[in-house]
Amino acid sequence: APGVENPQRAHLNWMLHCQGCHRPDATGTPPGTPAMAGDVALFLQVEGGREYLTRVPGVANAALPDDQLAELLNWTLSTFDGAHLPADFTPYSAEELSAGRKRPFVSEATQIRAALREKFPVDVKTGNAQEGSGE
Amino acid sequence: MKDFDKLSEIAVRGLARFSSRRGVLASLGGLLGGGAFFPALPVARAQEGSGSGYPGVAPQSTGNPEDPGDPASCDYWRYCAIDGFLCSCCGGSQSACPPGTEMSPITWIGTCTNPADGKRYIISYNDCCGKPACGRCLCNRNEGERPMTRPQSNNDINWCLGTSTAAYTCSTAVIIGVALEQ
Amino acid sequence: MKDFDKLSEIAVRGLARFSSRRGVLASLGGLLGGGAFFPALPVARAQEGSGSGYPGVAPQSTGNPEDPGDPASCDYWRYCAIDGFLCSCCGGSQSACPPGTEMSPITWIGTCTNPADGKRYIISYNDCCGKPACGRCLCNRNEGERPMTRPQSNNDINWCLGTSTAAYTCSTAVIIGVALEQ
Amino acid sequence: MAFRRRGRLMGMVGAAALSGWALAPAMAELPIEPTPNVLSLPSDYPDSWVYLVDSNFFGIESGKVIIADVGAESHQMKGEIGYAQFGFFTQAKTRPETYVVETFYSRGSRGQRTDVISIYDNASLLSTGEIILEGNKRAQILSEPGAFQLSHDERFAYLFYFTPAASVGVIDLVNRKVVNEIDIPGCAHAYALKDYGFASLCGNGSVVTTRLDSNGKLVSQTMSEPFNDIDADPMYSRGEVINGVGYFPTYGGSVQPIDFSGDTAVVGKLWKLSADEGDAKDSKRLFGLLKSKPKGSWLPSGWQLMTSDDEGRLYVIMRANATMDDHDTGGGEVWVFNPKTHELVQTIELDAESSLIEVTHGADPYLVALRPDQSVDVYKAKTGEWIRNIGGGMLLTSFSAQAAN
Amino acid sequence: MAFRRRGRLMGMVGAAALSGWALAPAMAELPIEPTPNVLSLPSDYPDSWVYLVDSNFFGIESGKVIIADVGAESHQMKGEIGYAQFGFFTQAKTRPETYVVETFYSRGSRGQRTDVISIYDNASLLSTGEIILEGNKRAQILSEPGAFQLSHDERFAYLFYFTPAASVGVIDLVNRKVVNEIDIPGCAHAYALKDYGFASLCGNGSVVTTRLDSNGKLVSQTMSEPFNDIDADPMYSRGEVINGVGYFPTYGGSVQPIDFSGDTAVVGKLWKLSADEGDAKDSKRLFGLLKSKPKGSWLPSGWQLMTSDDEGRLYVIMRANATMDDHDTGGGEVWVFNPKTHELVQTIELDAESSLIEVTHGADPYLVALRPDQSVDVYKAKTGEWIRNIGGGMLLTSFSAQAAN
Repeated sequence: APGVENPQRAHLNWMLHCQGCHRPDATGTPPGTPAMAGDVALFLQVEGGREYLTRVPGVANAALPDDQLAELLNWTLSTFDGAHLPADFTPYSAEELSAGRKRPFVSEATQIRAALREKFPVDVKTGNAQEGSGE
Repeated sequence: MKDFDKLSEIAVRGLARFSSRRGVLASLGGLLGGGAFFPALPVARAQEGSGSGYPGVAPQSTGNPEDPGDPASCDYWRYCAIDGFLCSCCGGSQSACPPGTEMSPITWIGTCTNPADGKRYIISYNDCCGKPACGRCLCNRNEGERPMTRPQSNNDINWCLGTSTAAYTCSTAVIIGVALEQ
Repeated sequence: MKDFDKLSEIAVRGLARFSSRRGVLASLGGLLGGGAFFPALPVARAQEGSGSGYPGVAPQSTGNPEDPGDPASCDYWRYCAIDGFLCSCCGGSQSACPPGTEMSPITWIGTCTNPADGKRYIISYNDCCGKPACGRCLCNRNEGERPMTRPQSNNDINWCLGTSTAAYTCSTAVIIGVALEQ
Repeated sequence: MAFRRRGRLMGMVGAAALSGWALAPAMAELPIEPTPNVLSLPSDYPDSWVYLVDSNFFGIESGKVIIADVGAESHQMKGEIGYAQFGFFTQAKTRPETYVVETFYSRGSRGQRTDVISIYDNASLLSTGEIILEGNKRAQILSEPGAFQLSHDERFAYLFYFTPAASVGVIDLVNRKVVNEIDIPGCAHAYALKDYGFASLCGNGSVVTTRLDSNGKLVSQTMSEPFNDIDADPMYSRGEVINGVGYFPTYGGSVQPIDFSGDTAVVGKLWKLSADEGDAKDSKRLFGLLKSKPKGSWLPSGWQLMTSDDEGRLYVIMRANATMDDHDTGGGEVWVFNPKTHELVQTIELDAESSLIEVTHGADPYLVALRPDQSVDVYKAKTGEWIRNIGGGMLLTSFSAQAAN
Repeated sequence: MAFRRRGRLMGMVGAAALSGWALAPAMAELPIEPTPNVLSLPSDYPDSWVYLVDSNFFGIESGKVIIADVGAESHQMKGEIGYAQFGFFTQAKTRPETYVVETFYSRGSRGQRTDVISIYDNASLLSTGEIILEGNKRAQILSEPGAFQLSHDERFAYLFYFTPAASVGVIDLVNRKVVNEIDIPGCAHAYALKDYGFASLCGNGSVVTTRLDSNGKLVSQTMSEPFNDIDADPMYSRGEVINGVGYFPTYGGSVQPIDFSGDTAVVGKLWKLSADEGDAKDSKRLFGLLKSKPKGSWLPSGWQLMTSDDEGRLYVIMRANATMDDHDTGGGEVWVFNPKTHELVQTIELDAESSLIEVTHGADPYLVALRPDQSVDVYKAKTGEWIRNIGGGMLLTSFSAQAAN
């Protein structure tokens, strides 16, 4: 997968840092912990979405170095929503994560998410329109 | 004070594995009416291999030499950061919930070292939910446990989340992967 | 079997007054995890006047020499047929309910002899209701107690009847009269 | 053991293993385990299984019924179901179901009261339904066998109500609804009779028979002559039913049989729980365990102080140097009688005094005896041999147990 | 004693008394006692009173908060209120009220869930109302101080929600309704700030300030720089607030102050819990109890491991030979610090290891320490003198205590 140097490591980091709350298959517990499976890559298709994914608290606060965090985010996008991954997807870099996680969202994450999701393509937006802030 | 000591510190075989390395739950003598325990007593017994360490709880085995130890003992390797009643003692197993409960899909995750192969396994501490608290084999270990600010590494939360009721029954320790060498 | 004895019968200061003359509740060691009690131990202590007989429960006095004994002890004369947690140990007294509970107006009645005057007093065992079970000073004595077929003389009923909730908290022993000489 | 094992493995892979787990990947890893993973039980429980009922006086809202395999060497606890606020428990034979009569408040120990019969499936231990008991009349007492019984065909349950007015609820378990309430003023309990009806024990020392039709409607109610002097030698209100006959001990050490196998309760002849009759019939002492007892000093004592085995023997907890006020205390021996011949066929010395015994079903049954610490000792019933102790905080305050059907 | 007393009385009435109680009527009888009779408490509790909070893990539906006078020679238990299913407890200063956050199911441990804040009157201990928490989001965790706090004017309560999404409920206690819910993703708890607002501790080692207006609406949310390395030396999420400053121990033995007294949480300078600084200032050792400690082997440990007295001293449970994985275990000594000068002013050797301490209000306060058997030992805080033990089955599994205001 693009930007995933070590898929095994990425999966283990998913287990250790994400799946407890997001569940092993990234279906989450909406609305507080929204599902990522099947739509998380759509954030890459809307303006601001790419940055949002570097600043959302679950990503920003993860106890991982920047490079492993970038790998984990890339792995998450291709593993749980590969179908929506843009053909020209540029994998996240350590530097990009380092910049984003320095400015984590807090409660505004919910509103920002909702605004971004408004811009999602209509067919998927209506199919999975849960709002939440956890991530 | 001396008299008090005499009265209060008559030893009793304990509720849990009271290792001095164990956490706040392990310090629960839980003796109604004021019995006291000596931390050394049950620990010594378990180390001598004389049982699970819980009086009245029979030792168990996985049957697999690669998964050594007694799943009915707080010493069992997978329980390195568990906090609660061991499902193994409650009608479940180290990786399965007792009949009639629901296994929480939302958990906290830790890593423990298997003494048989020396590998660090990723352990999901799934709580079992929906029946009264089991009451057997209270065990608390905190290896690598972190504060509430990092919930995914915290065992002081009732992890009966995403289940039809949040009533806590007991805790499992499920292998979900093997950690990478570092 | 010998080993088992050694492990299980290490003495513990007990939950209740475990006189050999006491009933089924008195036999509740109630020690989570399998502690055992020796009936003789707390009894001996109480007889030596060293306390209420309940470890961690301070002795009380009515202040009236005509009403002798310790209302926080299962030995207290009025408790000759009580069954439950003593309200004296729970924020109430031998004749009053703890704050926030409701005294049941429906009770069972027995008679006990006051050792100070030798008279047989009629005792109403009013239960106090509406808070969680107190858990302190579990006491069961059955002098003159009769089967469920004669409920007015039976202490195995939750007498929280006629109250806004039937949840049992603790039991009192209220003087409501003096029995006629026989 | 874990470390011994490790040592052996390291030996096998040779000296290189001493450098630690760097070489471990060469060995097979433990497999990833599936979630969710919830165990289930057979619908028909083996003979060695017992329901251990915990009232939990230290958290009365939080009682439980534990299902235990007392014959197993490990994993004895098989599961549990709830049992709130002075519950009653019984099991069906003809359906894979158990029933718990329990009480809930909307706010724990306050608020709105709801009485229900909770119905559980044997295999899943899930609640498969409930019957709400309107009026909140059910008796809240320490569990006694007569307080909650099933009709012989298991269509009806008979449930003792006490408000303190005494009555019996008739509950249709097939259609899961309350169908009648029969007053039994001055009496208690409902021992199932033949077809539809029940017997209640009364404060005047008599027994009342209530006959019902197939809709649970009252057909007749008849009272026997008083036969028990409740002042002088009261009969326990807890009896053990063997082949339709209830055996009720008295505080003074006799047994009062009452035949419940017909349409009307028939009072039998009182007999004495003593070694005397047995002494006359040495040939019937099956297990060689009988000892000579000091006469007059042993009395029945305990809460669930009687039980029976499939061969119809009656087990009674006996207390040495007892008085009548010790009736609920428990004792250090179990005496086993042939209730037809009244002879003492066996005595079992308990490892600890007990107030609760139960014997499992089967040809070589187990005797379960509650210890004061609320763990249970398991004996071979036929020999009195102590087998094991099961505890570990499983029970907090237990007053009843039932062998699984 | 009763019988000795009787003997003396008999002596007084002379030899005729030997014939028994036939002569007794000549003496005054004990009076008939009134029913119903229910005690009440003062609205303002004395300084020596403490709330002892029992989670009761052996019956989680049946927890309770016990009100105890730890300074009394007898009658220490004054009363109790319910505390169901991983509750939280706090008390008001400006109203004679206490609050319990608790969870109920319609069928004990199953059925419909209801989360409420139960409100109790100090004097009657009766429930005077409740606030239903829709959505059932409240965190069910072992009680931590930041999980349930009141605003300084006690108008609002701040309550930690965890589903596992993290947020804070803002509850208007005057109008008894929930007025807002503020997301705090990746963070936990709500330590009250000046006026309206709260601080939360975050998973990246920072603290977030949430400011509210007088209607409980969000004004702003700001995050500090990360200051705590949760991997290397995590700060406990349990802090003790003294004069508006929260003191948070770290697993590795330091203290991180965070000033909550203003509108924004201000992170202070980390200092070490050690005897070293105190050693340099012998003149300030007030009670002569200080001993030289083996350096590096003592770490803070316990659940409620910190408390303070009215003079602002900070009490910390310390464990010998501890590692960071012992953080929740408890320890055998209490070290008392001046949190401004960081000097160790006193050490108290406990009679038994403890995981929970609390100090009462007043000039000569009591130190309460939970024993492993769940009874509490009471010491004079200023001298470390052991005074008494209070137990008897009062607590089953306790994780918090609060001195009465």
